[in-house]
Order: sequence, then C-alpha cells, then structure tokens
Amino acid sequence: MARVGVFVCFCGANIADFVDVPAVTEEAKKIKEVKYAIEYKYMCSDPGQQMIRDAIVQHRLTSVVVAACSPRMHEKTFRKALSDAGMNPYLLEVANIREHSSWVHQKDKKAATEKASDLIRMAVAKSIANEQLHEISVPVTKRALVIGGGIAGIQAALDIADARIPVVLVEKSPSIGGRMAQLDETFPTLDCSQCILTPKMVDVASHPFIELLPYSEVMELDGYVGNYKAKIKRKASYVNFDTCTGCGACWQKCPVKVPNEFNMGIDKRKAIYSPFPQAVPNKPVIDAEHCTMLLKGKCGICAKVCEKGSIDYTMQDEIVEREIGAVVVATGYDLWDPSPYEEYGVGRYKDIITSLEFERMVSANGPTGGVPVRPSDGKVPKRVVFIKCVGSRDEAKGIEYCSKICCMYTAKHAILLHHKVHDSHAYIFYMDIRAAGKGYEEFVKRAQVETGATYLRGRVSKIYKKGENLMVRGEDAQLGQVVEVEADLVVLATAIYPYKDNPDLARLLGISYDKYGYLSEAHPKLRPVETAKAGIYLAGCTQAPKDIPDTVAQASAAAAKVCGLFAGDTLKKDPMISTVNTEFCTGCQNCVTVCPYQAIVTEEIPLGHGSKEMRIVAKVNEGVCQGCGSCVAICRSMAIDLAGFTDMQIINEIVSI
Amino acid sequence: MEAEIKEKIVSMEKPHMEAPPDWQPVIMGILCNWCSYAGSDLTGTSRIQYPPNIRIIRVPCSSRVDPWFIIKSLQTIADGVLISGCHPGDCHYISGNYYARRRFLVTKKLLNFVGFHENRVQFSWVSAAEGAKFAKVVTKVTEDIRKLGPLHLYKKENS
Amino acid sequence: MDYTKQIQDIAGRLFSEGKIDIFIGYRNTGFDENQVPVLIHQYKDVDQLLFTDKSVFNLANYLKYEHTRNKRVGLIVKGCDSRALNLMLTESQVKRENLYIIGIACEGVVNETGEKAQNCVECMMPDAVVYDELLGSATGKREYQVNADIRELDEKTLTDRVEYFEEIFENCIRCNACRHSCPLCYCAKCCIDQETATLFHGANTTSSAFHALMTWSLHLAGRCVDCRNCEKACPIHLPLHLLHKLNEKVIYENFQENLAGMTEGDRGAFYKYSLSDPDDFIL
Amino acid sequence: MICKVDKIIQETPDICTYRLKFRDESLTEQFDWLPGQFIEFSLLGSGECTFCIASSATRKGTFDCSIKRAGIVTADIHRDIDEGDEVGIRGPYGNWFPLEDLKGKNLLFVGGGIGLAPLRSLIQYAIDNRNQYADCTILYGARTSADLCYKEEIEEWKTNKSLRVILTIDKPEDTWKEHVGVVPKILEEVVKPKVENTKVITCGPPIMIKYTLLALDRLGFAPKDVITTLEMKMQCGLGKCGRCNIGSTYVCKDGPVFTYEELKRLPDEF
Amino acid sequence: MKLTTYSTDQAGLQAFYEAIIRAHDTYGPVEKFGKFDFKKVNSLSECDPESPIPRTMSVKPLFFPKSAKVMKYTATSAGTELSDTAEDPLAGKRVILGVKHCDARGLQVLDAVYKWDYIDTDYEKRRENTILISPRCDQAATHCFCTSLDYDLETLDAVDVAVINGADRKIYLQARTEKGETFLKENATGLTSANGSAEAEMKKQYETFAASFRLKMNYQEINERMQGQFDSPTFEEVPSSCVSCNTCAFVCPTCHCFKISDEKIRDKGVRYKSYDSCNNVYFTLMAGGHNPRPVKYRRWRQRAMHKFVYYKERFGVNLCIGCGKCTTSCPVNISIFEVVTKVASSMQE
Repeated sequence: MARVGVFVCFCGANIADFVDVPAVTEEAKKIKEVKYAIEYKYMCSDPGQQMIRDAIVQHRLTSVVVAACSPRMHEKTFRKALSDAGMNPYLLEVANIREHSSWVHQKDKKAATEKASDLIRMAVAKSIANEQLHEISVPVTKRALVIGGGIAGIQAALDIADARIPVVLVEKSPSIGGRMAQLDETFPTLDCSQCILTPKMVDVASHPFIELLPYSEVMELDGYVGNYKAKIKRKASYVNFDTCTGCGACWQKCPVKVPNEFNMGIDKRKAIYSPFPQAVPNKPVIDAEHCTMLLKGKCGICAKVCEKGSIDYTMQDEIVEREIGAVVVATGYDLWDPSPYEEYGVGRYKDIITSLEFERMVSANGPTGGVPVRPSDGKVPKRVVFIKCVGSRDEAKGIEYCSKICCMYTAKHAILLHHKVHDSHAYIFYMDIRAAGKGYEEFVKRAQVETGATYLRGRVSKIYKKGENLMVRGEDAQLGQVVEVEADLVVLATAIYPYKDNPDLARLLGISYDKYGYLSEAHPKLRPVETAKAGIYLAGCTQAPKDIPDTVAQASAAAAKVCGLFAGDTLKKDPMISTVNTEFCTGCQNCVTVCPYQAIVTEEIPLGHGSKEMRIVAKVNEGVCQGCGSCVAICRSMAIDLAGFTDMQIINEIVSI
Repeated sequence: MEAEIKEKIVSMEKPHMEAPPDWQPVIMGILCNWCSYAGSDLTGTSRIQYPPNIRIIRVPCSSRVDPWFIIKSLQTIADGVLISGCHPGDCHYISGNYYARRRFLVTKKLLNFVGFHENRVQFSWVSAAEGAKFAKVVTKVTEDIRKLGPLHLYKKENS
Repeated sequence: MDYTKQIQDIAGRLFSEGKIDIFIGYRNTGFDENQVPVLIHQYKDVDQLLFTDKSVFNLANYLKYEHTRNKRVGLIVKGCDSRALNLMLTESQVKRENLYIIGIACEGVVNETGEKAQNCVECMMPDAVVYDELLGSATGKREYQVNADIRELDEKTLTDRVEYFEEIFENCIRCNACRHSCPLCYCAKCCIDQETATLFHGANTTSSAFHALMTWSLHLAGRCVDCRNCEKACPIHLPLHLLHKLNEKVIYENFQENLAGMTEGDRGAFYKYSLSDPDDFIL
Repeated sequence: MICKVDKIIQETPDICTYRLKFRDESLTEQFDWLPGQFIEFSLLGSGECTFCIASSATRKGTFDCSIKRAGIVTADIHRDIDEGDEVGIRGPYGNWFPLEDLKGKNLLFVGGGIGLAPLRSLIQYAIDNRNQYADCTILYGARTSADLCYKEEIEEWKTNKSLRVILTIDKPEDTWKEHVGVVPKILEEVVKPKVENTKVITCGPPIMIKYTLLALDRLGFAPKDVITTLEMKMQCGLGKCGRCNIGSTYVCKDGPVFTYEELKRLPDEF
Repeated sequence: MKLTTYSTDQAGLQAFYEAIIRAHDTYGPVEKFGKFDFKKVNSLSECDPESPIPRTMSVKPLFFPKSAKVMKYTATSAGTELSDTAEDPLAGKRVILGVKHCDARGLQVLDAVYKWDYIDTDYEKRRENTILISPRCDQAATHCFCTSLDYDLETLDAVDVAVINGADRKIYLQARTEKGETFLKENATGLTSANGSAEAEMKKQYETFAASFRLKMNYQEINERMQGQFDSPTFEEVPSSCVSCNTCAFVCPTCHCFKISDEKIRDKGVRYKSYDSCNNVYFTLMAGGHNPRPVKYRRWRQRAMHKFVYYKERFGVNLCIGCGKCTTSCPVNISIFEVVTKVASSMQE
C-alpha cells in the first residue's frame, strides 16, 4: 500500500519567494500514490514536525517526502520526526527544492516551480521503493592490538590502556623501544632520547591493562571491525621469562659473538642477549641462528651459569590467539640501502657510514662510548662530511619523496659532533633545508652558528680515497663551482624506507599499501590515521616518514580513534549497506575485487533446495560495508543492491519525471 | 555559413528533426553525495544561478552509477545526462571514482559510437568547495544540449 | 588445420583412462559442411569427433550449463575460446581440476563464404593460453589492430552512424540468443532476460533492444574475447561484434589493458583502475 | 475492466485479500462467475497475474482475490495497492468445479495455506445452496496458526451446524487448541471420511497435494472423485500464449479444475 | 475447382509486381544484414520476391509482430484511464510479395489457434486484409522437409496467388483463394489468361521440386510413435548441445507463444505483447520459484512434442511445417528433423 505524504516547506521566504509553493503542492496531489500533501512555513520547526507526525498517524502514510532544504541539512531531523511517529525513519525522502531550485533559479519562478515539482515527483517515486531499514549494531570486543613497540606503539598502547581498555602490544624484537631507543639526543631540544623514552617503556611493562608480547609476530588477522581474531606467534626465546631475573650472567659467559643489530653492527653481542641495558623486558633471549647449543648441541654454558635454571633449550614457538576489536599498526621504518650510490663508494670505503651508525657512535651507551671513530682505523674524525638526501628526492637512484627528518638530524649530528669532538668541522652537502616545525628553523640556525658547520648546497658527485682519507667531490650550487672536501668520515643521511615485509603485513591485515610499501591511510587529508579497513589504524613511520612529535601525535590520534570506537558496547552503523541476493549471485567475485573495504567475502550455499552440491556466493559483512555501491554497479547479475539507493529506487527516480 | 550548416549536420544525430519552439532540454544529473552534491548545495547557499533544466539524483558515490542509469535516462525524459563525482584522490570511499571513471569513458564512447552526440553524456569532478564550478558545469552542459536539440534516439513509447 | 586424429586419440585415451565424463568437441552435421558442437559421454562415440578450420563454435559456452556442472569435462579450445575459459576460471564458474583442456594453436577458422574469418585475421592471441595439451605450434601474441569495421564506422558522420545503428536495434528481435551463446554470460538470472527485467522492461521494442544490447555489451566490456558466438547465433545476423570491438578499442587505447582473459586472475578493465587513467573527458 | 479496491484484509503476514468492486457499477451485474474460475489481475505498470476468485457469485456486489506475496508482481501489488486504488481485471476465465456432478454428494474440502482461496468460493457457494449438497467437511491446514487465511470466516463456518470444520497446523503452538499435524495425516487419522458418495475437492501447495492424493488413495477414493485446481504460469488466459500447456491441454481453458483422473492422463510435468 | 491462371514472362512478372507496389501497401523480402526479411517496400528494386530460401524470418511478424501494443493507460490520483492503442499499422489492406509456401502454411496453422475459442481480432483482421503472393520454390534448401509434412505446394488455399515457373521461361500466376482470384483479376493488366492449360507443367515443376528434398520422413508414423515417447531418454541426449538461445522459436513461422509486459513511465503506461519461447528458462517459472521445466531437455521435449504431437491432437494440424528455419538459424544447427526422427525411432530399440 503506497500512501505517500508530501510536506512542502516555504522555508520562510527562501523557497516561497522563488517557487510557487501552493502550486507545487497541488501538483504533488496529482500523483497517484500521494494521499496527503500540505505546505507549511517552516517544516523543520516543532509545529512543522508535528504536522508530519500527525499526518503519518492520521493518513496511515507509508512513506514521507519532505520538500525543503538539502537532505544534508535536515534529513536527520525529519528522520527523527518519523521515528517519533512510530514510522521507520528510512521511509523518508527529502526533495531538495531550496539549494537545488529556489536559490539557484531566482530569476525564473515558473521554471523553478516546475523543477521543484519534478524533484518532488522523483522523491515520491523513490520513496515508494523505500524499505524499512534498521540501524546495524555490531558487537565490540574491547581490546586493542598494537603492532610494533617503538615510540608510536608505546604511546598508542599507553593512551589506550590509560582509558582502561586492554591492549596487546606485539613487538618482534626482544625489547620494546624501537628506533627511538637507538637515538642519542633528539632535535630540536637535544634532550636525551633514552631519558624520555625509558620511563614510558617501564610504564608499558607495568601497566595493568597492557599485555606485552615481546619477541612475537602477528601471523593472522581474521574478522572485521570490533571482532577481529589475531593469531600471534611468540617466538621461542629459550629463556623462561617468569623465572629469569635478568642478572646477565648468561650473556657475560656466552662464548658466541654476533654483530649487534642494535648498534648497527658496529660491535658484537652474544648469542644469548638482551638488546640494550634498559631493555623492557630486561630478559635475554637466545638467538637460535647462532647459538651453538641449539645449532650443534654443544656448549650449554648459559644453562650452567643460570642460577634460576631459566634456560630451556627445548622451547618451541607458540601461537597465541587474542580476540580484539581494533588494531594500531606502528611497525616503524627501515633505512634505505644506499648501495645504488656506487660513485660514493658505498660498501668499498669503510669510512662511509649511515647516520644511524653515527647516531649509535655518538650515543653515550653506544659501542664507542659516545665518541665517533673511524671504522677503518678507530681514529677520532676531525673533518666529517654529511651528505643529505641520500636516496630521498632522487627519482633516478632512490625514491621520490622527502624523508622529512634528515635535515633536522643532520643539524643535530653537526651539533653532537661539535660537542663530542670540539676541534672537528662538519661539512654538510644539502639540496634544501626543510625545517618546518616548532623550533626547527631555530635549531638549524643554532647548528650553523654554534658549530660553524659548512653548509654546501649541492649534490655530491663522487667520493674517492686519498690516502687514509676520503675526498668528497661535489658541486656548490651557490658558487656554481665544483668543490672537493677532504674528509675523515662521511655520514650518509639515508632515506627512511618502509620495512621489506610491510606489504606482507598489509596483506595479512587486509589493508592497502603504496608503491614503496608504506601502509595507506583512508584519506590523505581527512582520515590520516584510519586505514581503508574499519578498525585498523596507523601510527608512525609505517604510514610515511615522520619525526618523533608527529609520530607521538599520530599514535595518540590512533588511540583516540580506538577509544572512540570502543565507547559503546556495540558499534552503530548506518543501514545503507549492500545486500546480496544469493539466488541471483553467480559467485564471480568481482565485487570482492572492487570493494575498497574488503567487506565482501564468499560463502558456500547449496546449489538448490536440499542439494548436496555447493556453490559460492558473495556475502556482505555488515560490520565493514560502508555503502559506497561500487559492488552494485559492477554486479552484472544485479545480485547486489544497496539499501537506501537500490536500483529500483534510482530507476523510479529516473522514470518519474 | 555553409560550413556551419555542414558542421551542424555532421554533429547532429537527426539533423532533419527540428526542436519545437518552446522546447527546453531536460538534463538528468547524478551526483555523488560527498563531493558533488555538497558542491551543488554550496552553489545554492552561494546563490549562484544556473539554468533550471537539470534534475538531480543523489547517489552515495559516482561508482554507484551503473551505465544503464545513463541509458535509461536517455531513453525516457532526458536529453542529456551529467554525472559528477569527487576529484580523483578525493573519493570518500577511497577508489570509487577511479572505477567509475573507466566505466564512464567506455560508456561515453560506446554511446557516441551508436549515434549519441558526445555532449549528450558528460562527466565532471566537482568538489564540495566548488559551488561556482558546479554552476559553470551545469550551464555548459545545458547550453551544449540545447544546441543539440531534443533527443529522439531509442526513446520509450510513452516518455 | 586439421587435428581430427589427435583429438580422437586424446578423447579416446581420456575415456579409457576414466579421466572424463563428458568430452565436448565438434562433429559434422551429416547434412552439409557445417560442424556442430557435440557432447560425448562414452568411448564409442569418439570417432564422431573432428577438428578443422570449420570448428567455429566456442565450446567453453557449454561449461555454464547444468549438465556439465561438477562433471569432469574434456574440451577443445582455440585461442579465443581459451581466453573465455580463463575468465570463467577467474570468475569461479568452472573448476580447473574438473577440466582436461586441449588447446589449439589456432590458424584461424573460416566464415560462411570460406574465407578466413574477420576475428581470426585480427586475432591478437591465436594460441590457447590455458591447456593441458597443446596441438599445433604456438605462434605467440600479435600486434593489436583496430577492427576494420570500427575504423570504417568511425570515419562516418554521426548522422550516418545513427542511421546504421537504428537499423540494427530496430531489427533485433530480442531472442537473447547472443546472451545465451556467450560463454561469459553465465548469470543464472540475466539482467536483460525479459522475465526478470522489472527494471529493464520486457517488451521486444526497439528501445528495449537498444537498452538490452547496450547493457549487455557493457557487461562484456573488457571481458569479450571476440569469439563471435553471439554473432553466429543471431538469427538476424546483426553485426554485434561492433559493440564489443568498440569497447575493446576504447579500453585498449585508454587503459593499455591486455586483452580479456590473457592470464588467469585478470578480471578485465572494469574491475581495476589506474591513477593515470584518462581524465580529459571529464569537466 | 477497472475495479476499485474496496477493502484490503491482511490475512497472514504475506497474504492479503483484496475485495474488489467495479468502478463502472453496471458491470457488476454482467460479471458472473462460477466457483473455480480465475481472473487476470493487473497492476498497471507492474504486470498481470492470475488469481482465482476466492468468493462466490452468490454473494454479489464485490468479489475477493487472495494474493500471496511470492513474485515480482505480487510484491508490487502488496506494496503499491491501497484501498480506493484502481486495478485492472480480465475474466472470468477457465472452467469451474463440476457443480452438477457434486449435487447431492458429500463434499470434503481439503485445503492448505493459500489453497483455501479457490475452495472458499465453492464453500460459499455450497453454503448458499446448502440444500443441494449432503455433508460438508472442511479440512484446512497451514504451517502455523498465523498462516491460516480467512480466520473470521472460519469462525463463522464453525458456528454453522451444517458444516464440519477441522483445522490443523504443522507444529504445536501454545495457544493452539485444534489439531496438530500435516494435512494428509489428519485426513487419515482424524477426518476418516466416508468414501461412498463423497467428492473430495483439494487445493494447496504441491507437496501437500502429493501426499493428500496418496492418502486419499489409501482411503479408497477413486481418482475421478478427487477434484483439484492446478496452478500454472499463465499470461493470456485465452488459450493463446502457450505457457500453461501441459501436453495438449491448456490449463487456462480446459482447467484449472481437473479431477485426479484427468491429471493422471497428462504428461508428468507439474 | 477451376483455378484462374495467367501466364507471363519474367518481364511481365516484374511489371505485375511493380504495378502492385504502386497501387497497394506492399511488403516484400528486403535484404538486411545479408539475409532476407519482410519489410515494407516502395519500389521493386528494394526487394527481391524471388529471394531464395532459407530466409531469416517468415511473414509471421507481419501478422503477429515481435512486440505489439495491447493497450495504453494513464494512472493518476484522479483515476486510471485505459485507452486503446493507436491504429494497428498492420491492419490495412496490403499485399505481401515473395511469401514462400511454408510461410503461408505457417499462417494457416496459426489460424487454428487464433480462431480457437477467443478470437484474436487483430490477427484475424490482418489475415483478412492481406493478399499473399507466393513464388513457388524450385529447389529445396538443406534443412527443408515440408513435403514430408503434407504441407507441399499442392495444398491449395495457403496462398492467395501462386507464382509458378513453367517450361520455356514461362511464368504462371494462379489464384488459389477467392480473395486471390478477385485480386488477380483486378491486377491482371498485361497478363495472358492460361486457365487450365498449365496444369501439367505445374505438376511437373512440383515433381522436380519434390525430388530435390534430401530430408524425408513418414509423418503419420512419426506422429503416432511420438505420442508414446514423452519419457523417452532420447530427449535427454539429443539436444545436449542446445544452448537454450530461443532463436528457433523466434524465427519459427508457427511458434506463437508470447508474453505480456508493462512499461510505465511517469504516469503513462503501455502494455506490450511480445514473442517468447518455451526454451526460455523463465517461460514456466512461477512466482514462488516452482518451475515444471527447469532443465533444458524438458523444455526441448515440450517444444518437440508440441510441434509434432500436442497441436495435432488439439487442432488437427501439425504445428511444424518443415521449413527448416530453426535449424538454419540455430547456432549449433540442431535439427528438429533429426531430433524427432531419433525420438520416434528410439521406440523400436
């Protein structure tokens, strides 16, 4: 029974001055399905809404058309009026006769009136095909998974946990801390990285709402927003963390030496090791690839020296499952491998190091005790050349983007060098100095003034050996001439680059990534923290190069998103989502391909009634679908339809004028 | 003059069909909710005037537009169709307008191939901030179609 | 091109080894020179089989019917047929493990007048791309060429094209033979089949025919493999390939797409996008 | 012919009865039908559907069509038609129950779900011509009590001393006081009809018909004494469009009322 | 019965045709997309009445168009108004040239169903107002078997005027019906009367024609045998290569199944009656999902049985007329001749 009520709004003079409202109402009455039509001064006012409510009851209306302003303005208001009258709010259609007629055709009242009538006719036709829809509620598991225990992961975990939401923090290395733990001092304030980081690390370890899973990796993520299930591999550490006290006897006695990743391979660690002194948890793990006991069954010294008997060579990888509602991905960054710069002699000359190696050297807890040394002969370098944009902004050899932090940390390095080696001199080859940020420009100035560093604008074309030293030949673009600098040490500010396994992670999580491997945000401007998949958020350099403040800000933003998501017991969703008519579905899965949210999965249903043979059909996950309709338009068999914008509704609109 | 007439003949579907004197084109506008519809609202709030020939349908995303909406519109009342979505990269649904863009190009070329003038079906990217652009686009499309005259191809009997 | 013997041997072997339930091939009608598809269920019928340059029909079409579903099927595919089959595999319509595919490195089939068919002359990939066994020697991918009829029509004025196509749509009787004979039109409920077409309107009028054919060709855009089953099935002999070839040309020229069905997993141009797709037609 | 919808009665969640009367009242007199005949009912814009007339011509002025929401057109009918709306009808078409043959016989009506609709026409006819027929028994079943049609009228029938009304539903329900069980079972176990001088008129879903026929067979009914009405896709109702062909029989002209004996002679298609 | 006969030569025949086209609303076989189809013609050069068989479509669309308006209506809040469609474009007096005998026989067969019970007045009117001029076939096409079905050229009243090639390039025009006779007499300018003299020549022409048939069946036997073959397993085998494309029914001169569909735009609607085919899966699909013929072979069985058994049972004539159009048009060349002979012969085994 189609009984449509049409309510035409004067909007004071806004509509009435340019559209003949009574004529429009009369025209609406001529439509067969319209059983009631009336005009009023302000439909959105209380009396106006009361008219709608009364008419719904009195005239047993089955759908309501309000001809007024844009649906983007008052659709919610009128929907509420409908539900107050006991009618499904989605039986409302709004004909936009203000923004689309009276306001834009002010010179031609006749045409504006005609157009308003047509718009109403379209809305009536659409409303006849409207169906009762109900808000979708999806239950939520209030537990967050944070992948990565760097500063981004730590910050996100703490912020979420402080909101009394349980967090599972997964870190692949034995300790949390990440890249920030490797840094000495941080720009632009030169406060000690460890000093500000370690308290946070300890907070994580002791927080009642954080479950820390170090030395672990996420293997699988199933489900959808609010209802994910993660499988996490806890790699065998061969040390019983419950009993280990972290006394260090084992790693002192261990005979096997391995290049130390934490110090960028400058020094050695043992096969049983804790990555750095302030590690959290401060428990050692055995590196199974190098431990002779595990490799050959000989040795066993650590087990002997351990008073607690915490060493267990039989330990196996363990898979743990956690039900979670949201994920924050904070896997950080890797350094770009500068080997394409052959002209620099990367790999050939020992005294060319990366800035992170330099960072470790100048670090007080670093392998050289805070003094930079030349890898070739251990001498303290006096003339150090810093080359910026190694890889960054270089389409030919490297990558197109700017790594964002190199300008700043190179300035910092110049200062640190000056602090550690007072009679040193820094030469810095740069393309541009990008120092946008609070106190950044000042910091660069400070570096230039305080250290007297020579900033040379230009690209380095060649580095060659001259005696023990390196000759750096480059162009000084400001002078327009070639310069050569003799250097004891060359530091390359290599680009930030995503981890190689980022694409794997992205596939595992079902989110998208860009051509470099950075995980993609849902919208570059308006949704920089969300991914395309609902309930998965990004923090830190896994999304794009960032400095620490940006990373922390994004981590907190992600945490806020998680907290927002978990604010209610269920997630409320607009019911305007896709539905599959399995009878028509051919199972071609094109919809699965085009869905930007992976909201469509497949299921098997019997071929016919009671048939044993099965066929594949598509199934929309209500929790994930956002209602864009991409799948509907590509579905050839018309098996998918979009509630609220069904084919029938749109065609009704098209054929009604 | 002659060249003009010739131009007219080759660019028209049915040159011998004259438009009735009081004829006004009808244009079906299909706009995505997040950019173009918001943009058209802005046109309204800014009181920028445009020809009253367009009838607007709101869809969530330009990727919701199935080519047969266009065909159906052309077969019923419409003399032309305008479809508008978000600028590339701005899609509220990430990638919808990219899929739509491909479909639109093929649809447009195919319709042109079977005899619809290319100006009968037009597409635009209008963002929520481009109220003035929306008015410009509608004006252009309306004038284009007014020049082409009424559409006579494959119309439904009762349209 | 005559692989009659090899095909009989293979089919015979497959039946005797119990590897297949049905073999789909070609046979002579016994009335004239025409070959028709035949579905063979047992060993004793294999000597009916033959394959020459008159083996035109795209046999992949039979995989969409109920009587071959979930059966183990052996069939012969030429280059274009195999690409259709590839798409059917990608779109989960058939299971690869149920098929034994005899691929042909096709030298082109002939049309009614005995000349090499137009689609074979312009064929870009005559070799079967998916097969268990390949007959003939593969010649590889060829240059893309724009269909001759399309080129000719493109040069005509709009008014002329209107006249030309009006005739086509006017003469269409909407028997839907085109849709039924297309291997890629496997939908159980086709949107242009009149009975389900509440939204499409069912009458066999010119406007309905226009709507149906346009929708149909857009559903096949980026998927059509140019086997011309549709055109052969059309009782009115409408040049249906024009619609498909135009789509193919637009897609090939603008999106640099491979031809439909060249690799398994490739769904066709409408199911992916590139950031650098042409944008100049958009205001 | 244009009819106005006089009243819509929601029988069950998916069945509505539409009480129709002619817009042009002069047609009311001309329009005459016998129980078992059908009409073509069109909702302009959606299409046409075949429905049996569910009321008897002995009750003139209006006539009823009970429509179950099943396909595209019926869904549109349910959605779009409102009291006072106009619909198109053609008819009446088809044959009717062999009223003459039934005279003086005991009548046993076996109906299931919407299948009561064609029987209702005959039941009303029989009530209005009560003296022409002997015992009348009505066995009516549905899946649940909510799926029973014509509830009010059934209550009326129950109070009618000359009718025996037996109701059943498939599965027990708390408030249900009548029989429980599928129709064929109740037929054999509760109704236990006399075979002599009895004609059975049955209509219902195919599965019910199938088992009812078997049950009747066991009870000893001759096929010629079992009458049913067939549903078949029809479009013209005039014996032209060819849809309702079963063998050389046109259901729309030679049917829809057939005896079981006649059905047996048809090719085994339905 | 005496048949009015005229004789002429090729040029005379052309002149006769041209005169007809000038004076009457004339239809003829026009070449479209390489095949001949009946269209309205304004001059003889547009059409070729002698165009060979097989042609795409029969004359059926001129009597039973692929889509015909049944009625129009408007529905507003003021009420529903029905209106008859505009004048039937096919109802006027007209002449059709180049009708093959099988086409004409097809119409005769259709008459049975159209004149049964409810009479389709549109069809009847179109039939009444039409003169069929039929050049006799000289040579059977590959799939023709009309002679086997008793629909040979000797059947008298199928066409109104028969055009027969005689000896020495003589052409005879013979009126076969009263309507034809009146018409022929009215248009006999330039023709020579040849009443009674050409019988032998015509008979001879027919005999040569009949001898050119490759397909022959014993219809009586087949009809009898088919009656018991409803459950024949052959039905499941034979049409397995069918692609359910419906072409056969659409081109068949005697297939008459149709469907009714509505088109409604704004408040105006049109109801159409359009071709349909029993090979279509939806043909018997009922609301609610039950379908008595869900699989291909059942639909094929219905088609074959209807053509060769049911129609005969009901109306006394066989529905198939042996024109071979279905086989020619079939994309996989399934021959109904082959199917029915196989089914009929399977009983013996």
